[in-house]
Amino acid sequence: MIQMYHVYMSYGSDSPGLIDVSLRIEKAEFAFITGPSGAGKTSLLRVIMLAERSQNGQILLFGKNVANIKEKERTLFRRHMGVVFQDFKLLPSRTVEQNVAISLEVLGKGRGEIRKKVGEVLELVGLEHRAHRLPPTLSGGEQQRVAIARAIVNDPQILMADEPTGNLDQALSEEIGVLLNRINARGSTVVVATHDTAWIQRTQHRVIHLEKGRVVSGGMPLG
Amino acid sequence: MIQMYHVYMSYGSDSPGLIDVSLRIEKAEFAFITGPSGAGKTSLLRVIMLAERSQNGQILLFGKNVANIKEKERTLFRRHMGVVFQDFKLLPSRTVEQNVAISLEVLGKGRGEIRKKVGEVLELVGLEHRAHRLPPTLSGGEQQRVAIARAIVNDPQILMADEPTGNLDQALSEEIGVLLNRINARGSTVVVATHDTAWIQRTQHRVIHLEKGRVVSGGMPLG
Amino acid sequence: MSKIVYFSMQAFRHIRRNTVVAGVTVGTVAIVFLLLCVLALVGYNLDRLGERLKAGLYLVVYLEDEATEQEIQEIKSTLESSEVVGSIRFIDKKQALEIFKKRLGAQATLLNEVGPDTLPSSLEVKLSSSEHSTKSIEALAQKLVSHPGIEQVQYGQAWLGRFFNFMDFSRLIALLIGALLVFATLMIVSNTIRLSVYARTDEIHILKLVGATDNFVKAPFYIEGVVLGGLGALLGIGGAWLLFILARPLVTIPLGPGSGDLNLEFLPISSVAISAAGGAVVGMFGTLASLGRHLRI
Amino acid sequence: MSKIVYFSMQAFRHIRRNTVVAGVTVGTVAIVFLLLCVLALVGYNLDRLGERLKAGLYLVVYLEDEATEQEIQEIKSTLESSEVVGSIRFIDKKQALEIFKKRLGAQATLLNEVGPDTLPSSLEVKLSSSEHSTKSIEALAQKLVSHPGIEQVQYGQAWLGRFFNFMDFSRLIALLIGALLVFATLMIVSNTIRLSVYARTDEIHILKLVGATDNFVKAPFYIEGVVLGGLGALLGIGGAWLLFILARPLVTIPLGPGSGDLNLEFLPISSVAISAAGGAVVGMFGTLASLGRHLRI
Ligand SMILES: Nc1ncnc2c1ncn2[C@@H]1O[C@H](COP(=O)(O)OP(=O)(O)OP(=O)(O)O)[C@@H](O)[C@H]1O
Ligand SMILES: Nc1ncnc2c1ncn2[C@@H]1O[C@H](COP(=O)(O)OP(=O)(O)OP(=O)(O)O)[C@@H](O)[C@H]1O
Ligand SMILES: [Mg+2]
Ligand SMILES: [Mg+2]
Repeated sequence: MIQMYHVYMSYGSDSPGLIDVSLRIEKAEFAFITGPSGAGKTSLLRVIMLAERSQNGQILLFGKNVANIKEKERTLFRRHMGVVFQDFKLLPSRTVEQNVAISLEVLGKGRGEIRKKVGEVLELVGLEHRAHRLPPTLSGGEQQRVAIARAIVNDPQILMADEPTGNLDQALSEEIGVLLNRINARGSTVVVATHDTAWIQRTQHRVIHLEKGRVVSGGMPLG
Repeated sequence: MIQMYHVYMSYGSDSPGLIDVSLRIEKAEFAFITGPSGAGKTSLLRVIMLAERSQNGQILLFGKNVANIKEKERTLFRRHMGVVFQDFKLLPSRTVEQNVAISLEVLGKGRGEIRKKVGEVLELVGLEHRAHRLPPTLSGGEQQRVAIARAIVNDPQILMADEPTGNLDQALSEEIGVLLNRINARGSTVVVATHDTAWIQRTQHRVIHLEKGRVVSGGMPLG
Repeated sequence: MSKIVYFSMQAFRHIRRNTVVAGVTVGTVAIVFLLLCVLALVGYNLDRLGERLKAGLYLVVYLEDEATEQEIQEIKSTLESSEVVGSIRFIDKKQALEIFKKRLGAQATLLNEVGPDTLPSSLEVKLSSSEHSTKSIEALAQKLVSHPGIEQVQYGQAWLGRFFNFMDFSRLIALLIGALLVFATLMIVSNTIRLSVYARTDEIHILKLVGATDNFVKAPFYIEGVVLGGLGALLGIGGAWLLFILARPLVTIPLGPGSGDLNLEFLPISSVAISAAGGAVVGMFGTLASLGRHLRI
Repeated sequence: MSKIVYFSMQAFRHIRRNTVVAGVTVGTVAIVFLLLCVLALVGYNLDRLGERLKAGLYLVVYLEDEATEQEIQEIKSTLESSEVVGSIRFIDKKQALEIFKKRLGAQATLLNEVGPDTLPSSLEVKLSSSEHSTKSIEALAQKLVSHPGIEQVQYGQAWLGRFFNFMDFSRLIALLIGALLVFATLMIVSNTIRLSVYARTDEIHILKLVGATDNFVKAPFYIEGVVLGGLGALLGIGGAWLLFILARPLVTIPLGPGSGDLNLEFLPISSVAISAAGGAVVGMFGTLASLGRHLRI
């Protein structure tokens, strides 16, 4: 599903980003990415979601090499991914409902279907009573849950979540963990970057450990 | 230092914010604020930093009633506070160094002193090598540490931190905990809103528990 | 179809949520169009003034005393065949002296002793009021001079010639300013829209990260640009109309004895419609110019 | 002092980091000032044209045959005391007939039998070229008519009178457009700055939350507004100057035989300086207008 071979990505001479990263994440796998602050977790996810270009190495998504991919195709790939951004990236001028709906609108879904699915997913993250609010009027944890809702509403084949529980209390974090497990069980590949060691220890999932832009351990599937 | 008596604060009819909050935090105390997502932790801090007006009740800061405070005085109060915002609130067009320096610039400090103190505090949070970067080019945890540096650089009498370790790994979180303890030991009042139960359990500090805008426990000092 | 509805809804939502930016954009477009309309209004009415004054322009063709009846007929037919010419009046020697005396006014006594044969008879040629330049009139005069039977050709009211030269010059300048203003309109409106698009760079990035195509991102912006541009243009034209209504009773241009007054007139409805459409187009191109560079991600 | 340096540094940093917004602001101001300058340029040169034409304007004061030497002296001193009057020339009966014959041209033969005494002697009054309106000339003419010894007062070149009326009317319209343009400048520039301030609402909020006073927040914005406004105005004036340089060789206005040509001239340096300062002031007020509502927190 996700394959990287000797990938290098740099933000400029003083900021290496990723160095010689090789890893493979199988279809329907659940993988954690950990590592200290600034290790390159977000960078790795950005490369996978085609928001950042690698300077060197090979990347295959869904078995397809994405080295010299065109704009149009990039968009198509993104439609099969859901991303929970570390800084949420919600649109401040659209309501919670509209923010979540975007993932479906870009797919051209009908209004009835959109309304139904958005309602369901907001209930899943416990925000049905916030549907008509604007993101800037939400608490940090509420915003984070909107971001989660937007990422999962279109049943993505790859779900990436960057520190999705950083603003949530213990109980909610566990709920979100259960939610992601369920999505994973339905066949989605899930990649979660997190510092939440308790969560990692609760599960049996593989842990990819990054440090200073390099994969230190866990790059290849366990089997 | 911080006294609140039956304070009500509402964002509008559907969003109560704080309901009948009474609490006292002593000078040089270290207090945690916890509670589920949306409980009102950030709202409580915003009331204390005079960014939000209470509709009812009495608030005393440094022994002074701040009910009908004027714009000018509000600014003066803020200069004795340092705040780590949940969403960082860094200025994207200024470098890390300049962002941290603002806290001292508003006090009218000289350039030499500013350079020295900013250098020191960036070292404390482990970001001396990022001094000339712009915040949007930093990782989430790095941004959070810039926010911490800005909040502590002017030795505030009240230090408020809203989820200051949400984007930091275990090791860094502990370092930041130690740092806040040290600042507290030098006489600053420290108020930290957090979901990090491990941190709370590591320390002996008081925990103010909020739920749905109300103080559930820990409103008054232990003694 | 449903897509257009969807994109329009997005555009209107955005306008409603960002009233300051939308207001500033509409206001800027309105002011620029107000200016453009006022200039057009002034130009248009000056043109109308010119038309009316041209009606007062005439040539006098003085005939030689020896001119034969046939020569005079030939001259007349030359005149009649010219599109510059409106009507022709024959003035015999006696009428000519009367007219000359009237024109001399107080000094008419000078001519008391002059016989009725002294002045030549002449043809007074009124010019057709439409589309002739001073050039084509001069060409006609030149052509006539060489005609047998003609002594001299003169302008009836010499100052009008100079006046028209001045008007031609003014029109050139007005056109220049007009062109500059149209250019300015384009630049200012596209700059304003660029600023408001720039303020939404983040939004564009987010949409692209969530899987939106370029067109999906662009469409609402275009609709917004068209709506705000068109609205601004309409407001500007409305403002110009208000100014016009206020100015009309104050401005009447006397055209001289017998010719009545010239009242101001608003721009023809077709130009108004074109301007409003122009606003929409300007809004669209402003968006086009601003969007390109923000779509790379 | 060091504060000014600090705030200026902030302002310049911000300009450098937001070149798009700064560029758009400067560009917009430049375009608007370019327009304003071109209009002023046209107005200024039309005024100069008017001045030059006024030099060709003269009054003819026809004297009664019975006028005494003393009356003539009185008339002369009345004329000399008027500031409208430039020079006075006495034309006796003989000269008058010569001039009249010349003016009649082909019809001069009419006067062959007329005696040299028929025309009255006169005073030809050249008008001073500076600041007289057609109104004040008419007032002088009116005053003279009732003077003993004067038969009649006439304009030397009647068409000029009409021309000046037209010029006065044009000037009114130009002033109106100019006022509108100044108003538009203010609005457009303050709108542009408002948009760029609006885009920085977050920054203002953050500064206030960190303990900055209103003035601390405002100062860099003002400096930025002044710098961008002034820069834009200078660029606009420069653009107008370029246009002027390009247009000058193309435009010369012939003033008629003997008077030479009128060449275009650029605005006086003082108005250029005032315009540039105007740009800075506009930038400042634009900032003022935009900042107020964002400082509440
Ligand atoms: N846009 C950028 N330009 C330059 N450097 C960048 C940029 N984004 C990230 N970096 C740098 O690349 C390194 C890796 O950043 P990344 O965001 O991937 O870290 P991370 O593992 O997600 O850290 P955190 O846990 O703090 O979020 C950091 O040192 C950061 O400063
Ligand atoms: N600006 C606002 N306008 C309206 N409602 C708001 C606003 N800010 C917060 N709220 C609401 O007030 C409640 C308390 O929010 P607050 O941010 O204080 O929660 P919190 O305890 O900090 O939560 P979290 O742990 O998720 O950050 C939430 O339900 C939120 O939706
Ligand atoms: Mg990260
Ligand atoms: Mg909060």
